[in-house]
Amino acid sequence: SILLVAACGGNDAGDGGSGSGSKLVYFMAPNTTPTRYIQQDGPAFEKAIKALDPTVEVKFVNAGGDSNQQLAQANAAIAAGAKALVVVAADPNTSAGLLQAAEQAKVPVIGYENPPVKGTLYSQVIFDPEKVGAQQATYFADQVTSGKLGAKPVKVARQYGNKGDVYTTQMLAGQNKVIDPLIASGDIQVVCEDYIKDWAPDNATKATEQCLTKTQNGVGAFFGFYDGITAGIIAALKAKNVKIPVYGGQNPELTGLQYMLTGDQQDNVLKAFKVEAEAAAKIAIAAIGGQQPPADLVKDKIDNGAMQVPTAKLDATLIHLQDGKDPGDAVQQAVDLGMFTWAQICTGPAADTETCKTRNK
Amino acid sequence: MTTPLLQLTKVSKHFGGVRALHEVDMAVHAGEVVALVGDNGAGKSTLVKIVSGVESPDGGEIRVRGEARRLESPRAAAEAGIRTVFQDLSLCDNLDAVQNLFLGQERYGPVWSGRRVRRHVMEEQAQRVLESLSVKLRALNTPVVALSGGQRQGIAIGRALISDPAVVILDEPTAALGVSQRGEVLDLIDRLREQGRAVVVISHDMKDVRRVADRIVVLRLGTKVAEFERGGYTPADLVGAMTGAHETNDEGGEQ
Amino acid sequence: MTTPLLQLTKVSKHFGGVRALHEVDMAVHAGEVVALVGDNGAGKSTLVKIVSGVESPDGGEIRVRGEARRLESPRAAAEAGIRTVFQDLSLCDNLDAVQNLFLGQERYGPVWSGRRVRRHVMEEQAQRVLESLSVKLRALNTPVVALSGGQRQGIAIGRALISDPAVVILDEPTAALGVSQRGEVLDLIDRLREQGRAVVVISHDMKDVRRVADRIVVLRLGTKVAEFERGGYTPADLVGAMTGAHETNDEGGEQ
Amino acid sequence: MTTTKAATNATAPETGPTGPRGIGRAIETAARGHRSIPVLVVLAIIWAVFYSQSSAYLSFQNITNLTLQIVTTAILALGVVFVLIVGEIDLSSAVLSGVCAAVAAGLTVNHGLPLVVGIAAGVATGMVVTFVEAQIIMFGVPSLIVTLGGMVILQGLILVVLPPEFTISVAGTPFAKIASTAIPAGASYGLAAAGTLAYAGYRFFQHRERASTGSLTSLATVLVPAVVVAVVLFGGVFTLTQQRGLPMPLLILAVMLLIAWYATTQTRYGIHLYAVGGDREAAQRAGIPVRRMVLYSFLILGACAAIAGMVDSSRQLGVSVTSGAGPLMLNAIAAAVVGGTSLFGGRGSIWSALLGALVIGSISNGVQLLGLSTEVQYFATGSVLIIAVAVDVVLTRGSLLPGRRA
Amino acid sequence: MTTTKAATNATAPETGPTGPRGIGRAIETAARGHRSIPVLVVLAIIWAVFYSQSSAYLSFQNITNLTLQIVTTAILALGVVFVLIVGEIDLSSAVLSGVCAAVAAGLTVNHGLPLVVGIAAGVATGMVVTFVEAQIIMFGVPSLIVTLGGMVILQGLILVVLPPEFTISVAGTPFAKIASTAIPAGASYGLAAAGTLAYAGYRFFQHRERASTGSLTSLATVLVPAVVVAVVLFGGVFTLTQQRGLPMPLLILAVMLLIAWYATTQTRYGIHLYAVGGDREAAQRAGIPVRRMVLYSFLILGACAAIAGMVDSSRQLGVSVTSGAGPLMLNAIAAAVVGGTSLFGGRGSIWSALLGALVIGSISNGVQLLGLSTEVQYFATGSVLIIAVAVDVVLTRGSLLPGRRA
Ligand SMILES: Nc1ncnc2c1ncn2[C@@H]1O[C@H](COP(=O)(O)OP(=O)(O)OP(=O)(O)O)[C@@H](O)[C@H]1O
Ligand SMILES: Nc1ncnc2c1ncn2[C@@H]1O[C@H](COP(=O)(O)OP(=O)(O)OP(=O)(O)O)[C@@H](O)[C@H]1O
Ligand SMILES: O[C@@H]1[C@@H](O)[C@H](O)OC[C@H]1O
Ligand SMILES: [Mg+2]
Ligand SMILES: [Mg+2]
Repeated sequence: SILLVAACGGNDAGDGGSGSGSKLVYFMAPNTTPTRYIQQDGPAFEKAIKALDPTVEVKFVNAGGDSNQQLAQANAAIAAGAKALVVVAADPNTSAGLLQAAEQAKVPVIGYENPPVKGTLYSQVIFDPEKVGAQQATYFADQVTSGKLGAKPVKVARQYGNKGDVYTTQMLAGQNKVIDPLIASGDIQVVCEDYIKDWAPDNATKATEQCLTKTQNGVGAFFGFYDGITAGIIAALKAKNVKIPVYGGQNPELTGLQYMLTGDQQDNVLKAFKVEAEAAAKIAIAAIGGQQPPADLVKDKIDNGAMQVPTAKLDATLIHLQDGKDPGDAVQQAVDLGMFTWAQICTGPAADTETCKTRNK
Repeated sequence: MTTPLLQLTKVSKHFGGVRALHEVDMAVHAGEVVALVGDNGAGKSTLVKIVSGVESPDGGEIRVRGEARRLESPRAAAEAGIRTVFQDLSLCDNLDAVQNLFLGQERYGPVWSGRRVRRHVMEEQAQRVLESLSVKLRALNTPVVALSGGQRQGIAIGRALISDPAVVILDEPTAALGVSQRGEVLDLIDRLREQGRAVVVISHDMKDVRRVADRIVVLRLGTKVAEFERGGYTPADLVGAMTGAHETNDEGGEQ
Repeated sequence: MTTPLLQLTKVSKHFGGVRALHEVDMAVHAGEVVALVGDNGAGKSTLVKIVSGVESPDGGEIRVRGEARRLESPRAAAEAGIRTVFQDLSLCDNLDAVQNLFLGQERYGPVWSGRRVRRHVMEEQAQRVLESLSVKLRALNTPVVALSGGQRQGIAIGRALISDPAVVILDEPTAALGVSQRGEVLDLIDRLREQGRAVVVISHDMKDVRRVADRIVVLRLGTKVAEFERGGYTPADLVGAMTGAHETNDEGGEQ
Repeated sequence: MTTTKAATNATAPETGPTGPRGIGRAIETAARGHRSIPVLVVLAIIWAVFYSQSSAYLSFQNITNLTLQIVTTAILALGVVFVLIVGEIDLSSAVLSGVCAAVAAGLTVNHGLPLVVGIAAGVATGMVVTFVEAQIIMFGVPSLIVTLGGMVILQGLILVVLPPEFTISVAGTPFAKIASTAIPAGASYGLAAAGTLAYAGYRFFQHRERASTGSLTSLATVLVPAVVVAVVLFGGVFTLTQQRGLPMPLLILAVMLLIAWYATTQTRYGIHLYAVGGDREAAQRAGIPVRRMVLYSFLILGACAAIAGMVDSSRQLGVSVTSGAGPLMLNAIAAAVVGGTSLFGGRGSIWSALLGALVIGSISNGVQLLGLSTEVQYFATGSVLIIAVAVDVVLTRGSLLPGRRA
Repeated sequence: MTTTKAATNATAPETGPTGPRGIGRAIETAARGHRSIPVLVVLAIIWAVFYSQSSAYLSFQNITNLTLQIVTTAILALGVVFVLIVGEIDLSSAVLSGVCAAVAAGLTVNHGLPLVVGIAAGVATGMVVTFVEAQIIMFGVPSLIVTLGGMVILQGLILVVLPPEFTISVAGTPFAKIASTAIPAGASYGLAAAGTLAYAGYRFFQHRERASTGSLTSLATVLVPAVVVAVVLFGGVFTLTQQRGLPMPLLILAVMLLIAWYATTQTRYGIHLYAVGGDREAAQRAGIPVRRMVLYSFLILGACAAIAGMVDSSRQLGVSVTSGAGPLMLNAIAAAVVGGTSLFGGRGSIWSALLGALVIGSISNGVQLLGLSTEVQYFATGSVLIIAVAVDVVLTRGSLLPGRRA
């Protein structure tokens, strides 16, 4: 990094942009999948910004899953005079070029969720994926040890995210911290293990079908990685008319909450985007104003390979079904966090559930 | 004089800087065979392509049965009753002999059957047409890529005849043909005349031309340089007009 | 008798069920012009393709200057000194006239220049070759798609001659040619003979065949049915052998 | 590349001048009609190999899995085959399938319209989109560009068509029935019987037709194919009804293949389709409405895309922005090519959609069943695909069948 | 589709029999050599439209951004052009670029080998992979299948080549210098001057060569192009050195284009390349080593993919499993086609890689700059791409240039 600073020392790229006085912030989504960034985080961020400072203008871009594109977008944003970039890295592992470009232009970057690595960040907001994985696993482990999933060893089919993704690697580390001892002790026997290409539901469906064939339906529980994957698992189970409990929701996606109401999915980890967006907004305002990140929020540090990034670590909430209780109680928390309305949730499979008849008014 | 079946007036065509045809006039009557001759590159095929709707002229007029027509596609030309054997044959290599012979003129069943092709009818008719041309194929379902040069040319000629066209245009139809096939095609041209069709034939073989043509139109460098009636010329006149050695015009005009 | 430049012994070729050639023998000596004649589909082009390395024979032997050769590709045939004008011309439509004329035989600079093509040398030579064939092009850099049928044939013939081959094979070289171009090609064949080359020419024009051929090989349905020496046959013999009307063989053999 | 020699040699056979006309001709006709046979052999090899590794591979359950897994690809590939035959290419139909599914599911699930209305709207959407694409292609813009641009536009369109939460769940709704309906064994056997009878009847009709013009065909040309069809149909129904009855998606695919087979091989339309793909200039000169044929192919593709999308989302129990994304597009094109359809137009049969999808699906199904590590799965999938087609190349070369050049 | 008429009419011009040979010929030569001109017009229109929406679009800064953004696509597209010209297709080179980058960065950064060794190993990897692919293609397996299978295998390979954490960070290492090196303004102007001189010199040499055989060419055929080149080079250097000097990736691209231009237009190799793509059978019959030409094209593609991958990861300061994934592959193919290269072989120039990448890059850059909503970005990107090529079609039709049929 010293090299790079030396290389650009004394150049005048810092005042890049049109020089207009407008306060422009870019919210840079990684992709349209998961949809939360274009559907929820982005709009919530804009709302939070406007509440804090109506003169700040927010623009959105979406990298279509391509780091290269995201680098181009960052350059375009800098050229357009952005005062701060809020970046959900399309691929954290190849985002250092973006950070370098921003650093050279002296535009602060706030990492959002998927943390850009190996470069200079103003700060980061995150639901720590390792922690999310651990939360999923802890609940799952409880079900195993409590005997709810039947005699041990419980035969478990695991489905992870895309192999090589940072998110997969970190969530898996979190899950494994909890699950590995149970495997070692023989409480859990992993009968199928699949990385799901692109986290795509149809790939999860196929992996589920093949796992059921291989084990002749000898699976005690499916343990997934996020709501898209659990949805794929559930589609396969429904088509085959087999009833096997599915764990490991996260995010959530609308379907994940719906399947909780229908009893098809056991749990979910809520990453309250509104909380995250508001935190990012506060930090962004500080960044534009040339101040330090707000100390009440940014209390931690994480090592991104280049520096200790001042970080706001946010707490995710695990919700789960409980025997004899209305699944609506669990899902209510997602509604309370403003993630989806009952009207949205009570469509499709959930429309006819008891919960919806009572809560969707 | 009767209205010609096909009449071209001052037809011109340029390709970029190349003047392929310059104000060419030509008329073909029913029951008449007109030969179009000229050196390589004289513009004969270009004229054929214009009359067949493959190329559009830059200028001039085309009348079919006295009616001005824009032959903007081969389909339009076919609808006007004009069928052509192209110099490059224009066969579809991936189709078989019968399919090529009937291409665009298939015999088919009612609409409710999805215009089901009546293959057996086509095969039967194909057999007859090819026999009449002395073309011998070992199987009617051979893809035309697998045919010899002469067999291909036979198919191309057969195609032009299969639907009773009023005007038949043959661009070097005998170039690849064997001795007997060539004889059949020349006889065929005579029969077409007898049937009252208008025939335009291009050939470099002056013997053939003299045998079949009622009238000969000579092109040179895109211009019509002479027109001879049957019996109204010597072989030397013909070659002279083509090569420009000496220029004659039986209408008395001069170039 | 001298060793023939090109000698075929019992060459056979089947396409699936089609017997295109059956145990055909043929020899061509230096300074000799052999005509290969036969009805459409007789197997002439198939024989040419075998000798040019385009098709591989099912059986038989090919000797060049007495040496048995497997002509497994056109490249191998060219290296053996055999150059061919194919019936379908085999030009690259996307290349221009000069590029086609020299295709595979470009004039180029040293290796350090990356075999830089010496376009000016090629153009100059092209000009001469085309003139000698009476082929008139309006520009040497015209892509060959834009040429007339005869102009294309001229290019194809020119290509076969450009690198002094020992054996020249011409599959219906005059089919698309005009009167004067045809004359030039026939003269050219005479010159090739004088230069001591071996020439195989296929033609359906018996007049041309009689004029140029020292020997005539007749194929019918894939089999050699007759062989005539210059002066040793009447036109009727020739046509008879081709069509099978009556069968002769000047070697005294019988079919 | 196919070397020149192979390309030239590998043209279809003719009977010898001396060969026994009847038999030679029959073999020849069989061979010409059955470019599919080498692909079937390849498929058999793939199945044997995977079966030797895991006996579960050929269990009833897995065969049912496999057939359901390939339906979407096969339906889309069917549309792609039409477009490839006329010498065009398409990159947008996979995303289009997602858009159509979103329209159909949106109307059915979120707006409560009857299922048929939803389906009709979905198909209409597909055909309108490909209609527009075809117009631009006929204007002269290469289809690669039009459909690449179309793909990008459709990626935007699906965001607009989907409700604000960008997903429609269809579990438990009538829409889910498209994929989950199963025809009971009894009815399925009835269908198989009807199919066999209809086929034999058509064959017999053709036989009579030929006889009327004095052509010699033996009754064997009716019986042998009819028996083959009967075995395939009844065998298929037996296998696939072991689980829960004949799945509706398979029936949809079968009907589509049947119609496509008739249209491409028995009608004037079929001849024109191949003519346009084989040599567009020659087709035009023969008076064939070239542009209209291209348009038809794209309209068929639009309908296929819509049906593929609806079947798929019904199976996945939902539509989202990822519907139609992923490897579906490349798989559909690859299926067509694996099955023997040429990228250069004029060559290929509609069976290539089914067979190619089966080859690709069998590989991915098997690789996943073996539970190999991710890397090894990638290696196996890629290499088996290449090897499968290489085996086909070898088989085709050794035979008299037309070779491949795609 | 291109209608038959257009295709037939749109062949290159000849001078009239009566036309003034000199001028006619010059115009004709210019037109033939400059199929690129309509694409340049299209580019100008795109720039004007975006500039009218945002003045930042044509700022020095954004032009520098744009040129850097397109480098990877352009380098890969250059390789793709070679493969398309010989009538093949490739789907694997984008992923291959990631694999090569992983190899090169791994050796340089993780194993501490010198940069040149890493780069050499990267290029070697690319060429070995495409060598193997070419062998299978020459065996007869369609290139679509070989490179699709290859792509899948390479997706597995990158997991193996990358270290266990699936990423290599190159920030601050010598590897980062590939992209970050900038040639100071002075030296850059020197390069521009050298380039102009070399070009003028070559032109003059050709002029003398022609004169020696008595052909008439005026000195204007030396001067006019030399001036054009000078303006382009000096203008480019002026613009691009406004920020931090001439970026190394651009220099790499420029050198590659230069070599490719010479090879394809001035050498025997170039003629054979087009012959093989134009009519493989005819090329074979003319004695051209068709298989070897196909192999060469794939080797060139392998080298281009490696260079593209290394430049790209040096720019992004890291390699990961997503390197070479995403839209890079389709963009590279689309760039070639937008620039005028045919998917059917035999047509296209190496400039199409640069111009096509510029068109695609300019659209995506502009759309991003405007900060439109996601849907609208998709709509704009897709439609502008189609419209751009449609405009090119109109311009080409109106002129005497060879039409497009891709
Ligand atoms: N590739 C092929 N596949 C199948 N049959 C072929 C193939 N090439 C030629 N034939 C058949 O072989 C026979 C001989 O063909 P060939 O082209 O050699 O005849 P030819 O003597 O040149 O005739 P022509 O005078 O018409 O050019 C013909 O019946 C032809 O249909
Ligand atoms: N598409 C085209 N583009 C440019 N020039 C063309 C085109 N088609 C033909 N020409 C030129 O127009 C002139 C006339 O060509 P045409 O094919 O009509 O000649 P032709 O009389 O048929 O000759 P041939 O006897 O050799 O067949 C030739 O100089 C030819 O090069
Ligand atoms: O990266 C994504 C992550 O943010 C989400 O939580 O789970 C799905 C992943 O695709
Ligand atoms: Mg002509
Ligand atoms: Mg022949």
